[in-house]
Amino acid sequence: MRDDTMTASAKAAALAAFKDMAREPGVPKPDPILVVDKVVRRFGGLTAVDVDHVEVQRGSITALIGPNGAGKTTFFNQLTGFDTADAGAWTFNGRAMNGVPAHRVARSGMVRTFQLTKALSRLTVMENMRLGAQHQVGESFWHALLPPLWRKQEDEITERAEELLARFKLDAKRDDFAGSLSGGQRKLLEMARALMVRPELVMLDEPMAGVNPALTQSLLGHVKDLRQQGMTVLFVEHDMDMVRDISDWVIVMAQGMVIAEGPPSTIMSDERVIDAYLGAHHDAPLSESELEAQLHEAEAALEAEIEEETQK
Amino acid sequence: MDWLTILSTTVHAAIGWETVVYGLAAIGVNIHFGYTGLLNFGQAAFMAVAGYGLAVTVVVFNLPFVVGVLVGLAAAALLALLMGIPTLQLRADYLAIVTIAAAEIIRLVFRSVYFKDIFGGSDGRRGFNGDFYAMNFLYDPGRYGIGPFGFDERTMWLLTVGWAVVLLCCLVVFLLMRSPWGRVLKAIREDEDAVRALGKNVFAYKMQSLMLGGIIGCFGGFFYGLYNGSVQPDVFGTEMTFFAYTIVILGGAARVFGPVVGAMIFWVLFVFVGNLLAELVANGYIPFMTNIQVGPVRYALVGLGFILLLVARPQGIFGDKREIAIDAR
Amino acid sequence: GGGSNTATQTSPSAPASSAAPATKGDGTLTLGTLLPQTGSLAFLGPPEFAGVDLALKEINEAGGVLGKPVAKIDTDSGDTTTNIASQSVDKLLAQKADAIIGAASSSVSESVIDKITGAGVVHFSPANTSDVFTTINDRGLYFRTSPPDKLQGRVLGDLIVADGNDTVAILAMQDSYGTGLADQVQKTVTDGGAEVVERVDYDPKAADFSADVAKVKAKNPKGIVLIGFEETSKVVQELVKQGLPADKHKWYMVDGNTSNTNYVKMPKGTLTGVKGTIPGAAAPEDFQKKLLEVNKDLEDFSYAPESYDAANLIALAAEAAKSDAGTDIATKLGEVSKGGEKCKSFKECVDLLKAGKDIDYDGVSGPVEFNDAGDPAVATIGIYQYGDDNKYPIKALEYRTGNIAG
Amino acid sequence: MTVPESQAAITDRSAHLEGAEDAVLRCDELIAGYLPGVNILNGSDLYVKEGELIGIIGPNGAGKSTLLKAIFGLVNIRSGTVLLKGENITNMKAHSLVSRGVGYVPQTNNVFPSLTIEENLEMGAFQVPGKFKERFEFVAELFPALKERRKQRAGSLSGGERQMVAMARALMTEPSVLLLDEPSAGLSPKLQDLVFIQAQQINKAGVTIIMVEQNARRCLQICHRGYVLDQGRNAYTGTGQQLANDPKVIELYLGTLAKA
Amino acid sequence: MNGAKIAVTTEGGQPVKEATTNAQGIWDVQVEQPGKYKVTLDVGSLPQNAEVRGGNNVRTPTVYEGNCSTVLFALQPKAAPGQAPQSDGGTTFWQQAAQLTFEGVNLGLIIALGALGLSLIYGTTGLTNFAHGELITLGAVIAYAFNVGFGIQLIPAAIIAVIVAGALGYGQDRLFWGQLRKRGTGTIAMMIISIGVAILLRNLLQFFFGPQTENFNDYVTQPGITVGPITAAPKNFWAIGIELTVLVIVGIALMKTRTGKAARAVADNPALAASSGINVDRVIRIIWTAGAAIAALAGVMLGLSQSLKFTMGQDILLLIFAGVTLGGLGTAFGALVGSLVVGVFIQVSTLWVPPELKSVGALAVLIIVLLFRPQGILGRRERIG
Ligand SMILES: Nc1ncnc2c1ncn2[C@@H]1O[C@H](COP(=O)(O)OP(=O)(O)OP(=O)(O)O)[C@@H](O)[C@H]1O
Ligand SMILES: Nc1ncnc2c1ncn2[C@@H]1O[C@H](COP(=O)(O)OP(=O)(O)OP(=O)(O)O)[C@@H](O)[C@H]1O
Ligand SMILES: [Mg+2]
Ligand SMILES: [Mg+2]
Repeated sequence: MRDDTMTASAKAAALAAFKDMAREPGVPKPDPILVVDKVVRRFGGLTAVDVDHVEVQRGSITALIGPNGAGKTTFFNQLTGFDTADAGAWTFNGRAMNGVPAHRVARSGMVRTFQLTKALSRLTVMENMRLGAQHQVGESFWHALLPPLWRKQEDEITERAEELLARFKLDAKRDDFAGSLSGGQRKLLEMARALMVRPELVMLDEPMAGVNPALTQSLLGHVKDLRQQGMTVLFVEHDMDMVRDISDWVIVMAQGMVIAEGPPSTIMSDERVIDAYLGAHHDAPLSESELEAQLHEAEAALEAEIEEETQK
Repeated sequence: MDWLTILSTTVHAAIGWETVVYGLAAIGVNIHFGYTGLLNFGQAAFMAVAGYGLAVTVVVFNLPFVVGVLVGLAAAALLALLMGIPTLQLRADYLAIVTIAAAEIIRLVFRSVYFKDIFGGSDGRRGFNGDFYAMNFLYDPGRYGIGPFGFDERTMWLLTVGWAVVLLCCLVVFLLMRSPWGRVLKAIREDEDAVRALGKNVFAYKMQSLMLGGIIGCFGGFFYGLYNGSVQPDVFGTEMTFFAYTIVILGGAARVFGPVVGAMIFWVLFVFVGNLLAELVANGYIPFMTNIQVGPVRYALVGLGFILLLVARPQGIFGDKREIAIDAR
Repeated sequence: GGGSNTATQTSPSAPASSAAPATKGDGTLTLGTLLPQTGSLAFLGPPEFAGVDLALKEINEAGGVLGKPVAKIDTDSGDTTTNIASQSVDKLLAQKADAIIGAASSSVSESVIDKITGAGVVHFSPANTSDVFTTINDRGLYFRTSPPDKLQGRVLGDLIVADGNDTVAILAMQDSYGTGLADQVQKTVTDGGAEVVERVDYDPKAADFSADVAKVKAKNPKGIVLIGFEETSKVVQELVKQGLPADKHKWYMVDGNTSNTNYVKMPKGTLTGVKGTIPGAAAPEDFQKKLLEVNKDLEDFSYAPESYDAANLIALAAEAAKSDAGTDIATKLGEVSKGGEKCKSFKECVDLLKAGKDIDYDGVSGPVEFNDAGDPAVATIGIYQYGDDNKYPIKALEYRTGNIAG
Repeated sequence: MTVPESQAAITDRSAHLEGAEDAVLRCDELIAGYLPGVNILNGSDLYVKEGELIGIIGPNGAGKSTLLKAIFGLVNIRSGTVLLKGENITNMKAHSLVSRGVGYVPQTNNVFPSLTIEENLEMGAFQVPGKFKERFEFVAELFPALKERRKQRAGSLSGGERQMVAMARALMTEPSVLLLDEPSAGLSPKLQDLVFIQAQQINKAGVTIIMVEQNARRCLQICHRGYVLDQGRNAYTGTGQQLANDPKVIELYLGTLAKA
Repeated sequence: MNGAKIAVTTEGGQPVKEATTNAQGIWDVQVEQPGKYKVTLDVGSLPQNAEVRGGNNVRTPTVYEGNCSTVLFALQPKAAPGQAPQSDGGTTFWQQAAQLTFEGVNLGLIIALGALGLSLIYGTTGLTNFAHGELITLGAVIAYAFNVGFGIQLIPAAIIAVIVAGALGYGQDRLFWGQLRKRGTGTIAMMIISIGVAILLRNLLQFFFGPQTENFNDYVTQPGITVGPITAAPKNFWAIGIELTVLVIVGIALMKTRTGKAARAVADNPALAASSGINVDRVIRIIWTAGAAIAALAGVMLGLSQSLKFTMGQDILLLIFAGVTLGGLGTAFGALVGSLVVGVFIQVSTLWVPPELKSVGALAVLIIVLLFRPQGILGRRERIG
């Protein structure tokens, strides 16, 4: 289990780095692992991504939030080589990464997960995990023919995979085909598999959507451990409880652009962010009466909006 | 009714050269399609370039047999490169049609009057297998076998070498597919992007798979040429590839021995049905059919046989029902 | 290779051939057929089977061979896209066939000749035209009665020149039959002073022939030579469509497509004046009637005469050799085909043989005289001309007989 | 998944079905699964009364989606029965259920990728094409983004946008029973609010709703009754409030994150 | 041509004989030995205004034993100096190109009909139906049976054939493919089963129809009419009209009608389609009916423009696949565009490549186009992530 004090210290370190930073989009970070400049991606008439400048601090947990269709996933696609940007440049660890094919991006230590999960259906959960490991001797054709060359490494990988699976509550599914997992389990596998890569920067696209809250909570601990181990985490999430709980820094995107940056607490009270994204009621009330009140309020607001629309 | 002939020809087919040739083609297809998910419908082209590589080297350029084999292998590897570079980025179903197209192009070129001086036009090339049989150090001339079951020394030699190659290929497939290398292939079959995201060079693996399967298929081409003493362009048509696929599915995709057993079933079905039917007609048991109609009816029955086998066992002989049940979509 | 003398002619590079088991005759002459029932040449199957059947019927009516009725096993040769021929040969050999008649396609024959001749069985094709077989190592067991390309090509070429066609286009089916014949026609025509302005080798399986015809049209030739099989009816439609009808250009056909059934549905006069060459001295009508008694559904008669002659020759050779073993038959095939008293049917010939005479069988497909390579040496080519009803008459315009080699 | 350690907490069957007499939809001891020999549902019971909104929560892989699919005829039920307004609809085909007034939003693969947004919605109103215009205006107001993009192919939409299409598709008809599988997943907080509010509103308008949610607190807040599913069985039942405040449920299924 | 002098020598130049042509311009020389000879025409003995075509007045025929050998000196009026020789009445490059383009459209539309049926079935069921070629043949053969067997005029016979084929398509899905789907048979297994079906059907067709080539009773060998640079039979124009009409109607139906949209929905996601209230089986059956009927029409058109044979569908299947793929899998208009490209390329490429290799040109184009547009001409790229 995690060592609370240690995690806390890492968090403190991360927070310290962000302490006096300006809360404006594109603010430079003291030790950025990822620097993005003027990335643009258009689909026909639609500009899905138009990021002017953004940096991700090494060793931090950074959340990327924004309304649906803001371009978060598309942004990930550009950075990880799954799609070609129309313009722009970005560096990872100081190395220019535009035009680098997806597998090289992953090898250089920048690994992403997919929002719409990609389970390798007719491989077992364990094989899915093993595939994530890097530098496997047995993955070269000639070595593959001689099992003694890779047996030992395979055992190590398996061990590591088992640990992760246990954490992600997938150990019971170890030998089942990944195609037979439930929606939430696929999300879990997707994330666990990415962690097998041992990346420097892990980019998670809505890792917890559809994951049971109790499990989410325990997994957050794991993510914090990752930061402890020096990993940088950049994640997209719509669950504000989670964002608030683990992120050190939040970047907000809307309509393809970065509109705000800042620590979670500040961001969530930012007027524009509330407007574009959170809505008035993201701090969900717990009592029935409050809910009722809110309901009415929302209805009224909606109606007003509708009226406005129809009047236009 | 000549049951003995029906039986002996059936047994011969099960272990004969057809099973070797189609088995090898199918092992290659199994690597492409069964393991990697590459819908390569141009397997016949690999066999063709191998067969022709050997034939043209020996017959037209008068070089030794061994050189011919090397040229054939090189041709198959080169074909994999040429075919792979443009096509491996395509989605599975697009890849299928492009590989068929490539294979047809190759066949038509081999067949053309324009290149007749090299490839021999529609009659192909012959007269390159002497050296192969001269290498026979195992069998003296004569007949080997029990009673009606048996082969002459030439066939025995070819079958010995052929089956050795088949088993060797099975061993290689077995070793590879249990290794991390094979795991990457299987993962590519499921979702390329996921594999890319994990830092594997998908293109390189696909290319390796295409080459390996192509080269194994190319041995099928060699044995075809060596047994028949000739290569002709039309042998290597799409039919050959279709049959290889049928064999793979009959045996069970992504199973090491699937293609071999599939090939046996395929040919046993073919020969048994054909010869049984011919005997029935010849002996007047099916009065309404003439001897000329035996051919088409036999094929129709064989087609029906495939259908029934696959309806009964869509996963093939060795396949796993669970794997089929997982919706790949 | 090849020839009537087995032992001495085998080349040393094929040591196995000497081991060909010398089948001692089992008393019954067993004929195997390896002819197309399926595949792209399946349309050639029925007439060929009918030819053999007719011969067998007559042979057995005349008392059979060596006192016993001749047995027959039919198998499918398919085409080269499937390996059915090899299977069929296995079956024939397992059932102790002494001679195998087939295959229609040169390519298929090539793929099984080693197997057949290696087993000491006569391989006799009624339809192979490829040059390869002249020089192939066949242990002296390969024979053919197939239409003699060279002579036909020469006769046809000459005819074209004599008709005053100074510009000629050739549309030939792209296989060994079509290209072989086309080469010969082209050579003769060119030597004769006419110009071959276009030569199109087309793929008989092509979806459509308009482009091929358009190429011809571009050159506006006086004479158009159509070399092929039944797909010629598509080419004819295309010629008419594109404005190259037979009344404006002179068309020539060959034995593969000179037919009395393929074009009858076309409007009257479509083929008026078109000339075609068919090997064989006799008008085919009588023979065709007899064939129809064997198979009433026959629509095409290509290679039926050749198949018929093949069966007769084998039977006569067996009778002459007093053995039904393949190797024995092979030694006599040359003898019965030439040099001796001429005879035209099995019954006639076998009576002469029994009387101790040397015979010279003259068949329906021509005089059939085998040379050392097992190829026919002499042939007669009839030149026919279509009438208004898109049929050609029984009587040929003329017959030309000549040596094939040259 | 861990079995709830206090087996006592699992009320006996009769408790699940208490008051089920006049249920609109009722499942009895459903056993169902995908692969031969493996049961995912191991005797689940469930009922909904007319006009009720009930929530189903549970850990990942508990069988929640399977339960909905089983009701909707997309998974083969091996034993047990499903009754809709007294009619036995066990293993009935999905399209016949639609004509009986049942609507369903799947958890994954819930749009037609090669159809445009508009066409997706048209498919939603497949059995009542006449209503399309009117309902389209309605959902377009809920999700204005959809109206702007009506000609965009659903396959190119973002995850959240797809979710909107899926939800909107189900709203195109006015079903009497609506099965929702994680309708809020992947949506921005603002839209999540909207989904829950809409669910309540529709429910108020008389539609019976069964909702599977991982946003469990939110779900339990608005639903009348809730079921907790674990390992294909009902583990807990109760009103939304009861479950949301039950410490065992909190520990095992809800977590404490949102509270903190 | 009277009085022209001709000298015959042996190959070596040894004079053999000389001859003079008679009134018909014919001459005759008897030689003793077979072999190669040299025949020279004395140009000086020709009339003033004539010359030998091609200019060469020497021929070297080979004479074989027992046969005569003919030699031809074709004459043409002498061209006045500086005047170009007369055109030989052939077609120019552009005429040929126009004709070939027309032929390409003609062929492309037939391919497109086949492709449409294939694409419909592939689109809705995911089945790559290798037996589609046989459905095409079947349509043609049914029409033939009514036309030639029962003596019905071709147009009603074709209509009957299309209806019967549609019914058979319905039955096929009802009794066979639908049952397989119900059992959960995978698409790959189904594809291989379709190879079995193709073999079965093709050989049954051969059994009943016979192995030979046949023609319909009507519209055989229509003489062409010339329209601008193109010569074509009236039936070709009719066929093109009918094909285009059917293609456009079906394409629009697919885009606009409820069933058409439902078909596309089923293609995308059958389970969701069912959840939307679509009767998936019914939609698939409609598609099968339509697909088989359109295939039958393709068969009739193919038979009309060419001839009928039991392999006619099989022979064109590869082109159909090429058309479907080139256009972009699963899109109806893609099938049309792709097929037209394939058809036109096959024909037009013969301007440069030998006709025996004409398919090579079309297939090469397929590969090249897919290099640059991996999703086909009208296909769309899929979204990642
Ligand atoms: N291939 C494509 N073609 C056309 N439009 C696209 C394509 N991919 C994405 N888009 C559009 O670009 C916009 C950004 O999409 P993206 O998936 O990046 O959003 P997102 O921020 O990840 O949203 P969500 O939170 O819903 O996942 C969306 O409006 C989407 O419709
Ligand atoms: N198509 C399938 N084939 C085989 N097994 C499956 C399939 N879909 C789901 N399962 C199995 O059924 C069990 C229940 O799955 P289900 O999708 O119902 O879970 P769930 O409760 O909806 O979970 P989640 O909250 O993650 O969506 C899981 O263990 C899963 O492994
Ligand atoms: Mg996204
Ligand atoms: Mg679920």
